[in-house]
Amino acid sequence: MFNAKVYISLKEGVADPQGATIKHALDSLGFKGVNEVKTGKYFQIELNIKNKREAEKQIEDMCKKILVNPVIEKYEYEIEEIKR
Amino acid sequence: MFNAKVYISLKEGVADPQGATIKHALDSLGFKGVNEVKTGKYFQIELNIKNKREAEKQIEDMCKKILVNPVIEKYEYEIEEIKR
Amino acid sequence: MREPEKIDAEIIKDHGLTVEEYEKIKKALKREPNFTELGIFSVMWSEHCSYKSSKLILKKFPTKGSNILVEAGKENAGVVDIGDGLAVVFKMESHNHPSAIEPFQGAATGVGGIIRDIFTMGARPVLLMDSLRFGPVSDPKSRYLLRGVVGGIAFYGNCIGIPTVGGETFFDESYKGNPLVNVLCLGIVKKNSIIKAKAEGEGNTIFYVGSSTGRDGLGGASFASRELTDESHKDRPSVQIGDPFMEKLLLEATLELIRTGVVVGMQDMGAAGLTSSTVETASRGNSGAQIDISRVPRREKGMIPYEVMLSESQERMLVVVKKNKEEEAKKIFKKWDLNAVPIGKVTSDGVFKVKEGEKVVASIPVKSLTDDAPIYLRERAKPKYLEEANNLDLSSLPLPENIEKVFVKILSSPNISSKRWIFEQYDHMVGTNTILLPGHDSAVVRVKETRKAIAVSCDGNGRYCYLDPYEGGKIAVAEAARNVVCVGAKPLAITNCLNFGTPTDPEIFWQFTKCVEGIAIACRELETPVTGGNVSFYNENPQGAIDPTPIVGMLGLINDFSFLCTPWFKKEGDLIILLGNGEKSIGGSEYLQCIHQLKKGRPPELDLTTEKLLQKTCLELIKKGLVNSAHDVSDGGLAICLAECCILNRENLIGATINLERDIDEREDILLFGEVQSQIILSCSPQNFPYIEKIANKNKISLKLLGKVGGENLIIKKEGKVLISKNIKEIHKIWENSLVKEIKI
Amino acid sequence: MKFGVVIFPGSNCDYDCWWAIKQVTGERVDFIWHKEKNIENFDCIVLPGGFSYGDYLRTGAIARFSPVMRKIKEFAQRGGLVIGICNGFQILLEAGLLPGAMRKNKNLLFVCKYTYLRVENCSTPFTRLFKRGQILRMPIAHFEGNYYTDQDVLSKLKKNNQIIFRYCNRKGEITEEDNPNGSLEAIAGICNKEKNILGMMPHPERCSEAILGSEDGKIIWESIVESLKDRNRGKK
Ligand SMILES: Nc1ncnc2c1ncn2[C@@H]1O[C@H](COP(=O)(O)OP(=O)(O)O)[C@@H](O)[C@H]1O
Ligand SMILES: [Mg+2]
Repeated sequence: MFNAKVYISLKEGVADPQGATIKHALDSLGFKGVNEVKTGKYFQIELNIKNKREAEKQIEDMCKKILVNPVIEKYEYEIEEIKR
Repeated sequence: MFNAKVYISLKEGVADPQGATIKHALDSLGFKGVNEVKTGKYFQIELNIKNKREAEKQIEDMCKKILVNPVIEKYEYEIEEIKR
Repeated sequence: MREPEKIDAEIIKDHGLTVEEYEKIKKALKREPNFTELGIFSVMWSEHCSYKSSKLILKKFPTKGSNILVEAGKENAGVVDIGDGLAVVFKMESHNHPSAIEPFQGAATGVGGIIRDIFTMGARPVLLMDSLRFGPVSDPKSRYLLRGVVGGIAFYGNCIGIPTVGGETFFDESYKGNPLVNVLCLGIVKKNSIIKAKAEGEGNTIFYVGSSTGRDGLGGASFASRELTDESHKDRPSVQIGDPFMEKLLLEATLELIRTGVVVGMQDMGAAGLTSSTVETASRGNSGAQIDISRVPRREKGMIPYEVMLSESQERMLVVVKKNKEEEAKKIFKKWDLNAVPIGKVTSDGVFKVKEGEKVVASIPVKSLTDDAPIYLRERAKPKYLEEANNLDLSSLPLPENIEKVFVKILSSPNISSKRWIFEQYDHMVGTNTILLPGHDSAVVRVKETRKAIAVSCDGNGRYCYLDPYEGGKIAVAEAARNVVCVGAKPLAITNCLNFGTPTDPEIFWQFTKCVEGIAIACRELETPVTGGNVSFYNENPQGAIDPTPIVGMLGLINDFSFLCTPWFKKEGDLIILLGNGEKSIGGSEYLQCIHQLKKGRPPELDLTTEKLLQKTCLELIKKGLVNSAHDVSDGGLAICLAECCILNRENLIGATINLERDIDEREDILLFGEVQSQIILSCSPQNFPYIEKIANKNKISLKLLGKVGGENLIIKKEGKVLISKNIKEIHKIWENSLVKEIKI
Repeated sequence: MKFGVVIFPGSNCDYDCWWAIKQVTGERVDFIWHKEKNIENFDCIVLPGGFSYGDYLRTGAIARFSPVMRKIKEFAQRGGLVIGICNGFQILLEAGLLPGAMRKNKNLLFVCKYTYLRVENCSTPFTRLFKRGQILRMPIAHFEGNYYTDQDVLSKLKKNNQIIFRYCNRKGEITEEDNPNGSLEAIAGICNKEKNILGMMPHPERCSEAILGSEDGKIIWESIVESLKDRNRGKK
């Protein structure tokens, strides 16, 4: 079994109003030195698959096919084996 | 300068209807062996701070104060120094 | 969770049961209960499910009427005949405590719950309304709650596609930390396809439909039956998450299923989930029920029977299907991708039997959980604060130096200014029936394929009820009725949500009783029976109880929507008329609170006979097409009402000149901002005035000519002396932007 | 002539579209379940608003895999008329039938209100009865209507006259303030190069009857009927 962590964020150049709003809120709460906040999504996917290669292929596929909108988003992931 | 990656996910036992719907979609697209999908949020925060300890304290504080809804969410983060 | 070895005094107390109640349980079972049974009794006998403190008092409500098809209490919501073979199902419910802990999800799941109550009766929900109370907007925690609650309502209502067409929002110190979130849902059903929440017919199959069961909301019913304390955040794991998408599927599947005729009865799994839905349907059907919980779909591992029975996971329903028709039902649920599992049968022995596989985990006589639940008449005592609070010495109140400044201040009070920031977050047009958009006296929704329209208004004034719960209760009904009358609808019936502090406190229970009596008498006089509602006790924060806050949801009917009347002035040269002549009071007024920071005095008096005549007159004038606008005088008094008449139509702001001739002795502040009952501002073309006068005279309702519509200013004069003269664009800007500004801080 | 309104799980403007088209055109309108594979007999397909699959993941991201979508692609390739409204527009974007993507509204809130629109192109089958530059009053209701695409695509959209509606003020001027969601260049609706697929965030079905406060949406349905009539005449 594997656990995949998928991180999706906005591509460079795509405005992130939510990030800007959070930055603004942090500033006004008195947090110093916040240069930028970027928002994104985080998925954890548990896969009942024996082989790490295979798991990677699946996750890559999922990202390409459905999890990510390539017009505005980019992604990264990590895959770890879970031992029960 | 530091870059913090903050991962927010739902606490154990909190229902995740969005995750359940995505799992269902993956199943019907023919992805095999998906046990569970959990959804969460992902923030990248760039801090103009000299000291790692200080940066960690700031991020911990931000999570507690604004980024995380402690009633239903939990969080983790990583902090890396960025060299320019 | 692990099952305790033995039930001891501690455990009984934790379940909110008294020693006497525990004895009563033993008597009903003729033995000691096991842990699962104790849990079942505790939720069924909780205030939330059993209404043990309120039941006797609620009997004071009139519930019968010629068009009432299902009376209060008999089903999950009341049903009112509106002709054309159609009926309206409507109800209001609170989700105060969950919203205090987690405002977004608390409010969202509150919306989900009330919608299920409506469609499980076979009605298609056509509108939502929300009645909200928060601490002062200046308080950051209250703003956080406001944002969360509004966001949650929007999230759920928008996604499921039922328009939130109106509501009300009020800010007051007493709601700090204990916000009120009351949501009304209204649906329309063909008279002959109303579904009952009944399990009857031995051998019929009990289906579990919808989301799987987790540990969320465990003990929610008993949680709602307790005060909020600083420790309440520790109850966190019980937070429920709303899934409006699942509910949309449930809604469509359910309505499709009903059309096949295989449904015997149906109930939503709301408070006390699987337990209350099975027990209550069996009780209404005078039946028993046997279920096997090993078949219940679960989201979490290792749940014990106690947890399965008490879970309040959202978006689940119980459906009783005719035997041998199970496959037909399954097919429809499958089409909508829904879990639908037969978990048991209706029986005839009057026993609620729960098995897990072969093992019996609970066996309880149904009626002992419902009809035989404890009922109390709580102690009552007139509150000590009243004498001091009712005593307002006018002479000690300085007259404002600049009355126009006072006007601007009241206009920008969060309680008076525009709620656009709220209602624009709600999809209020989906369904394409909303013919009067939010922001007016009532919400109006047409009924497709007929000429009819439904008007609904939610009202309740906690300040008035604090100062005089009986008058406050009366006023809630009268004001709600007046609001539907102003759009041209005839008031038919009410639902309500009664929000109070802790019922075992004699002063709170006195407030509760008086409010109910006030509502009851007003409903009798105005012939608008009570079709149902909800009681929410234990609304307290560490500083004390909230102001007593009964909210009334009034249903009105317009037979031909081409006679819809709107509140704003329309034409240059139209005459402005004041219909009705109540006694003004600044007791409990927005003016007194906003300018003098006082919650004192007596609320305006309401004479129900006059009120009834006033409403009759107004309706007659609208139906005869004699008036161009109608708007009732309420919070903020005459000056605010006139300002609203000038600016409520953003696309066409229009001024007015008013000359107040009489009331010479009255103080200017009372004259302009004193609040009053039984008054409506009308506008009409000059040639209609004589006819209007005639009708008012016939009905013995006083009528005063106040002035004329037109110009770019609102000018209010008293005997020629200008009190207020302000550009309407400016007035509009102040009124429109004040709340947003405060929220965005 | 036959209109088809697709029902995805979570669609909630399906019945509203059905009702409006029926009221305005009197033509036949049928519902199409999202698993349907046969859409041969339709002349115009409507993807209605709502929250298909709850908008979970992203708006339109899951609905685009519904079996009917492949058929709709073929239908459009044959020149059939397809109109996506609100969530329907979002699905068309996710499905790649129209270019670009939607982001959250600039104020991060759901917004439901009347807006003004300027008709930028009236030589499409959906807008032929409008006048160029005509100003319409039409409601919006969405959380993610903040249209985005890169400069490359944007210049193509402009070059091919694919921008159909822009948000504006009462006088028809394009201003920051009157752009309700932050859309690139105030874009409210676009079509494909061939002009037979239209996506728009505002809801014409919500303003197709006088009783609802505006009848500007009516003209879209009437334009479609005109176009289809022409086309059928051509066939004969
Ligand atoms: N929470 C809310 N949700 C939706 N609409 C609201 C809300 N609060 C206020 N409104 C809108 O603002 C209008 C004005 O409210 P209110 O001052 O209570 O009216 P009235 O005094 O005539 O009862 C309401 O009719 C309603 O349409
Ligand atoms: Mg009113």
